[in-house]
Amino acid sequence: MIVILLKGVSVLGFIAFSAMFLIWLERKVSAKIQNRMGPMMTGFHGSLQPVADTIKLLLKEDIVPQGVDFITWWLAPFFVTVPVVMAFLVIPFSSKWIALDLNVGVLYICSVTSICVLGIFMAGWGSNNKYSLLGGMRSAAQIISYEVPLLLSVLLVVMQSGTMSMQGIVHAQEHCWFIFRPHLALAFIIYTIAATAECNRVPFDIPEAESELVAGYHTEYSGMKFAMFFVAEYTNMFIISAIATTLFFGGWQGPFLPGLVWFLLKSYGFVFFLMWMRWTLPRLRMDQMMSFAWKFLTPIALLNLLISGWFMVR
Amino acid sequence: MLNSEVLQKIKNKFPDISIEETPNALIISKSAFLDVAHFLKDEMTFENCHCVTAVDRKDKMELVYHLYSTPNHFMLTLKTIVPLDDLTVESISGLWRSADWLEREVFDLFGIKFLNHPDLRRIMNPDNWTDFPLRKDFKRADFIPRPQSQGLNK
Amino acid sequence: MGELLTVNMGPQHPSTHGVLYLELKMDGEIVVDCKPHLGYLHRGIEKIAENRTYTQFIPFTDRLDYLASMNNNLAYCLAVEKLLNIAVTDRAQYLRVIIAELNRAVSHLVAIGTFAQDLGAYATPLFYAFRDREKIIDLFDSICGARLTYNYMRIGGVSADIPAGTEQLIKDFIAYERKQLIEYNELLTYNVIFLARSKKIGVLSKETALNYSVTGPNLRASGVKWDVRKEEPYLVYNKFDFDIPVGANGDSWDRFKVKLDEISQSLRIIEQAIGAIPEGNPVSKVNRVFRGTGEVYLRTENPRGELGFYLVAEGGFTPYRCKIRSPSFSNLSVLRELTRGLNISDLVCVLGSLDIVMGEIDR
Amino acid sequence: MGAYSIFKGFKVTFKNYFKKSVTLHYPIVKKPMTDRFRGMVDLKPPDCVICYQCIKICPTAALDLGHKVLEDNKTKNITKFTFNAELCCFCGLCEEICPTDAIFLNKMYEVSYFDHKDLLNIDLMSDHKYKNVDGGTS
Repeated sequence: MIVILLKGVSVLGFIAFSAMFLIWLERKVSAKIQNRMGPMMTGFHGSLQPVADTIKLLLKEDIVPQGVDFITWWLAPFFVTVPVVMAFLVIPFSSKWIALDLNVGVLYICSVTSICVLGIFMAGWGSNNKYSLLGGMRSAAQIISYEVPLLLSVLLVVMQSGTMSMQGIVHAQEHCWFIFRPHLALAFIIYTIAATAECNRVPFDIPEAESELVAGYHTEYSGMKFAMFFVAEYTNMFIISAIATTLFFGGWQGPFLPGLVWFLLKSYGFVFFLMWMRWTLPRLRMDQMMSFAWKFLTPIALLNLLISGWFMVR
Repeated sequence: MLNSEVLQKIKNKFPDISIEETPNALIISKSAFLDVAHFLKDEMTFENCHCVTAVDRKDKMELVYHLYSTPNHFMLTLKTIVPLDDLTVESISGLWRSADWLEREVFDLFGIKFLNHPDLRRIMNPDNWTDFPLRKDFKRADFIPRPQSQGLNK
Repeated sequence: MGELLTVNMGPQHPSTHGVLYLELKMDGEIVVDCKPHLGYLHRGIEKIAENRTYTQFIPFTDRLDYLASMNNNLAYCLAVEKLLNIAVTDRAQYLRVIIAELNRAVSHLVAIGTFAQDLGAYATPLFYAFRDREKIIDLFDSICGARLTYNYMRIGGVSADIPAGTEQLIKDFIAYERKQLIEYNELLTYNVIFLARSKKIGVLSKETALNYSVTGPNLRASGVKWDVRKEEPYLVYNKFDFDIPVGANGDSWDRFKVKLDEISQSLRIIEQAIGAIPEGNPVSKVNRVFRGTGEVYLRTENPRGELGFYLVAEGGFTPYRCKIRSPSFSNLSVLRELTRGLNISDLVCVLGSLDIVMGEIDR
Repeated sequence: MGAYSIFKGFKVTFKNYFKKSVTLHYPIVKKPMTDRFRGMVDLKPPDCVICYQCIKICPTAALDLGHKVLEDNKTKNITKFTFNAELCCFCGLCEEICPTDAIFLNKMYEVSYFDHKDLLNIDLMSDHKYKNVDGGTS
């Protein structure tokens, strides 16, 4: 009992810490890319800036806009945050550090993270704001379409390793990381694109599209509820990187350093790539993004699955 | 190209309208204005209506049109006089779409009504406002035409 | 078609470029009708002009197109000089050309940056553009003492000669900016997402552009080779060798590309002007009293199009009437035509590519 | 081809990642103002000859001057010389027109006050006209 509790507390602590670190990192990376300095005043090179932000958001008044669908509106941030936290259950930080090594770990993580879209859609619907509504609609369409190539690319990994357990997949990469196998490298590219769309980041940040929809589905949220969306977004980013690490980069495996360090290094490296992408690319349009998913990404993923499946059973 | 050439051509086309020529403008009577505008656009290559504005001459309103002919590199200044008791004029927004908003601006600031204008609303000031600020007799309690330091009045 | 959704875009919206209010009728995400409402920044500058002396009005022209204050100053001063027959020294003319072209580069840099921002390239191109803009702004700061509202041109000259060493700084900037322009091309212009977002979006045909009296880069993007600097040269523009960049299709990408090309053309003009600048006294003292009669319409090529000043003088110390024909005003009026049937994302793209400044639309 | 263009964009941002920051750590590092910088309106009272030129040229009537003639009918004395920073548009025309360079625009650019009333009636005759002296009144 106490062990489970400890695990839970450490996971929550890690989420909070990781989100804060990522927020700081994003600010610094964006500043560096844009030849700026970024936050400098709080702590060493602004390292305490997320703490200050958190305190500010915690102390803010919880504004309920007029005419919201209260229950939907109120529940939405939880629907976004809780699945992200739940996903941590099966992430193998090292050979020992895994809360629960489910034998259907991949399936679990994919299904749990799909719940997020519900929360986003609820937020858009309940806000009584047209921009939010458009954002929610866009989000629903986007995430559901990109789920397909995402799952297809993950499926290939499962086929290759022959197991759905996260640790099992890591162990299957003992000799060669999956990223170095050509068909899985393609799967990785598909996964990266789809996963970026999953967590609503540039170039697929269409649901929040600042220049079009002000802030999309979280336009009407402020204070702690906004913070929950924010934390969910950054944690989601970490989850995606963690999955990418586990499925394609050999998880916690690596020479010299302990498994946990390798895992975090790889994950944050991938996160850095996502950030780099965000500060480089423009945004796609809704219909372009949809047709990209259905007309390009999904067929390629299917074809990849088919051909490499054929090679596997041959 | 010169004003006089344009004038000559207009006179050839419309022999019976009165046109006054000033050094930099042609003044055309209000009633014939739309016909002349038609002629200028269709046959005289004045394809660009650069600017529409008005000048409040206190006893009358003067509408000023700047038409530009790209092939001839010539900016023509057309004027028409609108008497104060009948502040209406035919809209030319059917000919040049650019005149649409410019005429709305003139309507907003001077109160000259453009007949047959597709969407004659105030463009800058609120719809429920009744004043026309660019008229010379515009007065409001909170409008100080030229702020003066107190020191100058002594 | 179901019930139309009315979305009020603006006056406070991240990408309406100021306080523009667009009343959108939308069918889902498709814009059925887009009605611009203006006037949130209406300050009555034309009325102000009627009550200020000719010199006093110069600071107010800064507030028209606040991204290109120098060009506004220039247009107004040229109009007054033409009205009152005031001669300008050669050095002042060259200085004016250099300053005006520098300001054109500034203005286009902002236009490029904000357009990229509208297309969702988060802040990075904007910051790069502002980084380069900052170099010119610093230069302007050392020349006239202000960073946005310069009030530098005077009727009959400029307010001060450029400080020693400015020529070298400008030359350095030209060399630097030429390198940066390649970077912009790599980062944005030929980026596949950028192309997909802006190509064939908001196509403005030649005829529509002329009919709406669209001017400046927007007109040139539609394929009309027209530039007042070339066709009816004012100042000493006829002494310089430069091209007029022209677009092929008149879509948003062309409007963007024309602006990018115009920066390099401006750099060319500045380079030539710096080399040929004559000695002399460009300064015109401010304590001259002007009065005159007559009327004049003068337009210059502003970064956003043709800025016209129609001045009527009746002998007083102030203009009797001052009409400002602002380019953005006409450019914006075409928006309704362009955005019919487009996506809301494309609407933002078209609005960004038209590059409006509300300061001169509302005046 | 498309992927290559995206890769090029990545290259540009990556190159810029290692460039030096162009911004300053503002409140700690301050950029010196240029010689001609136009900050707040300032006055050297002894130099003023009470010619009213600045008052006349000011487009927004931000300056106000009053004087009285002393008993000998020759020397004039300034009774008040105030500056309304809320109206001022920092055009610098007063500085340009002043025959004795008595009125000038100083280098002060941090012009925020807690109470806007402090900006309405700045007495230019006083030595402590601006709270923030280290912005430089000279």
